[in-house]
Amino acid sequence: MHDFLFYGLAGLLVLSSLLVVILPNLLHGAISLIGSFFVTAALYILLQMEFVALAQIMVYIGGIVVFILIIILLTTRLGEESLAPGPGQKVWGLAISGALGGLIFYLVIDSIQPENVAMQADEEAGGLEQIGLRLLDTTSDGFIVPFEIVSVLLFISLVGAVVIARKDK
Amino acid sequence: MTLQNCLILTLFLFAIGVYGVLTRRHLIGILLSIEIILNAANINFIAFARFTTADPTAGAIFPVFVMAVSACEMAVALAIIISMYRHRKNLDVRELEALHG
Amino acid sequence: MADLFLSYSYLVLLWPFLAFLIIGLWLGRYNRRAAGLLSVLFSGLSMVCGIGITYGYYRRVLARPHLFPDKTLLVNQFDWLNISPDLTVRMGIYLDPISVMMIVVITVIGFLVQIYSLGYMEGDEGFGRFFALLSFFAFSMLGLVVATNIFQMYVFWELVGVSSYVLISFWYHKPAAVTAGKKAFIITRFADAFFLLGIIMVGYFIGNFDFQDLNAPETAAILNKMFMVKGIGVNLLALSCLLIFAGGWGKSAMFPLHIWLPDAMEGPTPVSAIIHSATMVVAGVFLTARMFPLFAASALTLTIVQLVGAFTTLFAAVIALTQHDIKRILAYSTLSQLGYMMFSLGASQVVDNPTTAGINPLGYSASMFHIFTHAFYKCLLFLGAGAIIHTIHTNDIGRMGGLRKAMPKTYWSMLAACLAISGIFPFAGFWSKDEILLGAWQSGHYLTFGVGLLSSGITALYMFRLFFMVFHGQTTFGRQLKTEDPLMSFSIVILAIPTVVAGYFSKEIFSAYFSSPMVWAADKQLLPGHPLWLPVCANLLAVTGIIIAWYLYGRGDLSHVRLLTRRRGIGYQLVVNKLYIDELYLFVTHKIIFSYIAAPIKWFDRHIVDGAVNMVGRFLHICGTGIRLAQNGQLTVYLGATAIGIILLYVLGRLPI
Amino acid sequence: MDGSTLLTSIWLLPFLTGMLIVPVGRANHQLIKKISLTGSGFNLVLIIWLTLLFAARVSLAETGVDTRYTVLYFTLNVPWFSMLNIAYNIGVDGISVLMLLLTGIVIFCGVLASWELKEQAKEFFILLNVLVGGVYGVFVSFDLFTLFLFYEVAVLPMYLLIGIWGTGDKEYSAMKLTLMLVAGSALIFAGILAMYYESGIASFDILKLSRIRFPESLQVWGFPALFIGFGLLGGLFPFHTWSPDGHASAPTAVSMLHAGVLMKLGGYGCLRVAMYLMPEGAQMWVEFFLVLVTINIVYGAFGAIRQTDLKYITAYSSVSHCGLVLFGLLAMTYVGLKGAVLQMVSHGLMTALFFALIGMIYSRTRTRQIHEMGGLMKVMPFLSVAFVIAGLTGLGLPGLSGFVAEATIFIGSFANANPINRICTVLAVLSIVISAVYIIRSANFAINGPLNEKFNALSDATLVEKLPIAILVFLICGMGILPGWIINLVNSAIEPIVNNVTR
Repeated sequence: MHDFLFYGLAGLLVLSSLLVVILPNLLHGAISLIGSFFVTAALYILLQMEFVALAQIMVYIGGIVVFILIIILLTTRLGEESLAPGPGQKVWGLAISGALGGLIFYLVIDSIQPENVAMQADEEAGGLEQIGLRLLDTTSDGFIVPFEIVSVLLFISLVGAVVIARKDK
Repeated sequence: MTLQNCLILTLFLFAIGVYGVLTRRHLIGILLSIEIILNAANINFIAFARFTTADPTAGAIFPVFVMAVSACEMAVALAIIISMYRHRKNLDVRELEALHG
Repeated sequence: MADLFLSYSYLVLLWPFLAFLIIGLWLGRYNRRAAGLLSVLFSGLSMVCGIGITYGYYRRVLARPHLFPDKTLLVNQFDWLNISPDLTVRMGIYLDPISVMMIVVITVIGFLVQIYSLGYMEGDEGFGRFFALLSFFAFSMLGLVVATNIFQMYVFWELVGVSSYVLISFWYHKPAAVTAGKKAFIITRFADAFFLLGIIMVGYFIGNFDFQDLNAPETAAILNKMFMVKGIGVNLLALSCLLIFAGGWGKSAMFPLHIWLPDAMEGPTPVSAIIHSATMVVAGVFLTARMFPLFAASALTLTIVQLVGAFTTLFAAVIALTQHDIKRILAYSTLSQLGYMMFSLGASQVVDNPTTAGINPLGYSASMFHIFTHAFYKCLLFLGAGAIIHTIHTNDIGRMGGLRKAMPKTYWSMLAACLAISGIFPFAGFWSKDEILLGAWQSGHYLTFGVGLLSSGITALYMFRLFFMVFHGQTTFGRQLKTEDPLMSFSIVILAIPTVVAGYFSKEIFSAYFSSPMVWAADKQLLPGHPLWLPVCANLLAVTGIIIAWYLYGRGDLSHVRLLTRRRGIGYQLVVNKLYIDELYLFVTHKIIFSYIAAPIKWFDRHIVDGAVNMVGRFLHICGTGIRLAQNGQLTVYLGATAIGIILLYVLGRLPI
Repeated sequence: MDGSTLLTSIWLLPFLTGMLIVPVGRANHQLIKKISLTGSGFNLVLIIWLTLLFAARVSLAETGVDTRYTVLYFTLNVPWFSMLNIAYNIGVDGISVLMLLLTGIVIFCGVLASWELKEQAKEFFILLNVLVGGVYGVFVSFDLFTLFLFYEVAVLPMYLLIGIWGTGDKEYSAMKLTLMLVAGSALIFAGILAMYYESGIASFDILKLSRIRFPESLQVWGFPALFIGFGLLGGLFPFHTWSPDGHASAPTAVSMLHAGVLMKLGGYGCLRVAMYLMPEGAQMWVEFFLVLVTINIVYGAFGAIRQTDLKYITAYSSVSHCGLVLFGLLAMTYVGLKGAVLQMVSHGLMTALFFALIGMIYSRTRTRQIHEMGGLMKVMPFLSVAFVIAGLTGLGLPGLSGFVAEATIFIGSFANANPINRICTVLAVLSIVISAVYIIRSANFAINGPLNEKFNALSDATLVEKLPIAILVFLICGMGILPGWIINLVNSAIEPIVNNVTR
């Protein structure tokens, strides 16, 4: 059952991601990205990481992609086709991404043997409580410092984005 | 559903993302492709957290950080895009070559 | 008193040098007249010193032959250039019969020419400059003749060359004068390069530059054995002698390096007079005489000296027959007379046969004797020519005529000089030329002797052609000519005295004292005496020449000449154009050196060598442009390159190196 | 002041002078020039003082000196980067003293000759002072690294000096000159580092290194690297092409300094570093370089024959004459080395005079083409006579400095019994005829002949201009007439070098 679900989700994921990069209309691509993120969230749930799945939906879909959509609508006239890649560019892109993918595939096959790893039964590991405790943990394996840094970073980029996007006088 | 399967899935996603980055001519299109790549990385984190004995919680925390950083990135990138669009009325990366040597 | 002059003998050089400095640096620009007078005064003082040295030298050396067997006295020596601990160049004053004779000739003639120049250069813009340079010229020439070593001689040799250059191109605004100066300088310089090479060679092998060492019998022996490069057999003795002689070859304008001399007539006439009579051109003969003991050891050298001299004698005499410029005729006559001096030195080598061998001292002393007599009458001829040119402002003898009445002093003096150069008894030229011919005859060089005899006939012909065309015939100058300048006439008339008597009175001196270098060379010889037919024959030839000249030119009727020149054969064309030697030189210098060596080198440098440098630059530029292409500002391309880079990194990491 | 302080102040003074100019207002040209002149004049006085001190010391130490090794006077050795054994190691021997003297004279005359400079005088004189400081530094340093440092300081300002104040195709010339010289520097630095590591004592000290016999495998490439590296600056064929363009484009004072002094750095480096430290390498390569240098001499002279620009003529003659410096060095004999040193001095004075004169003539006629001039003797007799004197020095007229040097070189080179040396000597001697041709030709075109009417109104040199000319002419004549004093200075320095070179 799990496997079946996994393969189905994986297929959907690949398909929707593919649509993101090849749809000529950006708006469609962005919408497809939403789909892709939803499928990712489902995959996380399948891997028993509910919190991450929730965060994925809230941050990515609710925040980022919507934001992107707004920008697309702001900046681009709908159905703009003139920015389609040329055939040469496609070939090059295909070749390079294929080569890179092939390289990683080779590495994956080469180094990760199936028998080395097994599915963990620990249900609690990725749970909300664990994550929360760990994030605010002040001991050496806690994540309090990165957590604070990220909050500062978020603040800075907020201010920075406002400054950059502000209309020049 | 094994680690290897997950990794192969993400490498497909990564390759798709790279392909998008290389072929998209619209700046936002490139951003979208980057999101796919980041997403692939996140899935990898989760997969490793789930399938190895190390520290699954840490594996779960990392995507959260990635999301935060990518949100920052998006905010700044989109601000730049808006400002650029305002100045040049164009977001074709081929036209954006002020850095050429 | 005598010793005083000897101890301060450097003063003979110092006076003209001081005159040069004072006039050149200061006086010449402020007061020209004073500059001229100062120069004359200083050259007079120099002359007094010169005569004093002669007196002192006679009292100290010649009167005491037992103390000075080689009649040589070195005074005022000092170290000049310390080349290495073993090799030091000294400067000093070398007194022996020939240098003392040269001192007298140079100072006396220099003094007279300076007096003459006061008149001749009157009103010239460069009056002060002229006297400064003339003084410098005298200084360098005196330095040359008193040189104690060959290096010192080379130093002053070059100074003579450069001062002749500036004097010949004295009127620097005249292109012809400038070109003539350039020609004189470069041709003598060309010869001097070989001279310098010879000096370096001799200096290296002997380890010394002093004439006394170079002329010592051992030197010839040392050089005769050595070879320059193993395998390539070069007789160093002949080689170094010939290299040194090359300097004299150029300076004395022997064929084929003679072409600068006629052109040097573009300078002011007093300069021509001093260059031709006493100074520059006889330097070559002087050098040969100075190195004579060494040269005498090399039969090849003396043979070449003789052949070159004899050929130049005849060649120049024939060319002089056809020239029309009065100064050029005199220039070719100088060449011819220099040829006499030169072949006389060469012909002192006695033809080897069972009874005679070695060196005939007569050839040497006759050559020196001829330098002495020639100096006076040739100077007189030039000064006379200058006076004529000064009066009628043309050099072309075809446009002269009938000047006998207008310039009586010049006329009579020139007559004496023409008789002297033709070798008519008892004028000065007769005695020296007679000895030269006798020397050649005694030594057994009958061909050279014949050339000399024939040339003396031709000499009489061309000199009297000049004489008759200038002074006789119709007067072409209707208007009243200005009278002769007293200063100029003074020098001319004074010079007429030695022209007449110098030969007879100094004959004994020369035969008595001027054979010293041959002490070691001439031990077995049995030479014939002085046959009476020789001078008679020479005089008859000369008189015949004069009669022919009179017949052709002296009667005011040039129809015979026209008849002769109308049938212009190839020979005549050749002679009038001086055998086309100037054209040959032009061809060599312009066509070959300029066009086929210098121009290609210029091209090579600009295009190949420089081109190579530019090519390197261009290559780097192309590389840069190529790399710049990659930096095209395209985000996509950068990312693609990054991806390729990652792949390549991995591949490189896995390569089995 | 003791000797080593004197040495330090000699190279420091130009830098101080340069710094002193910095606060002066840009428009205050007069003050800037006066500061420069005072600085260089004072420095010249210091150098003359040093020379006298040195002469006194040498004559005291005349006897009993060990001639196997170079003896330095006024030494000071302070490590300034002790980790790598780099020291501020200064001192002088006769050659250095002579070179310092030459530099002092040339820069003094150079400042006077650029008295009329108008544009950006401040920067010009600052750079000029920096350059000269570098040159002095090279001549007093006996630590390879410090020497190299000063060498670079001396070479690099040239780029700006030519590129900004030059004439004609100045950017090209400046770029070419700088790039070629920097390429030479790279070779030199490679050689220096190789010696540093191979010596086994990890030292840059020239005197210490001179006692070490480097392995042949190092010398076989080290010597040509160093010789070409320094020879580049000395105009070695076929790396001389920066010289004609560079000299032609450079402003007067820079040409004077460059041809007069900087090209001597090349010869000095070849002598002091390449040949002194790698004698076996020199023996291996001597014939090859001898042929190159002979080509230099003959080729430079032929190159000058067809040029029509006075500066190009002089630049090619510099190539020929600097070839003679290297030629004297490669003779590998005592006399040849001495001749090379003399030729450095002689050529420095002569070429400085030449370029000063050309600058002054150019500032009047506004042309350097000899065909466009003519008859200048009439309107500017002083400059013309000086020009003729400079030319006569160039063709080696006795009584002027050139002859003493050239004759010594020829004698020294002929003394080497190697047949190639002999043949090359013959060729080099014959090249003096070619020198005569191009010098007399340019003098005849430019100075003699009928006066071009355009130039009727031109004036002769002013007093400020006459001064440097008079100094240089006086020294040229002085060296030519009484060469003894210079020879006495260098005698003691040459012997140890020869002993080392022929060890």
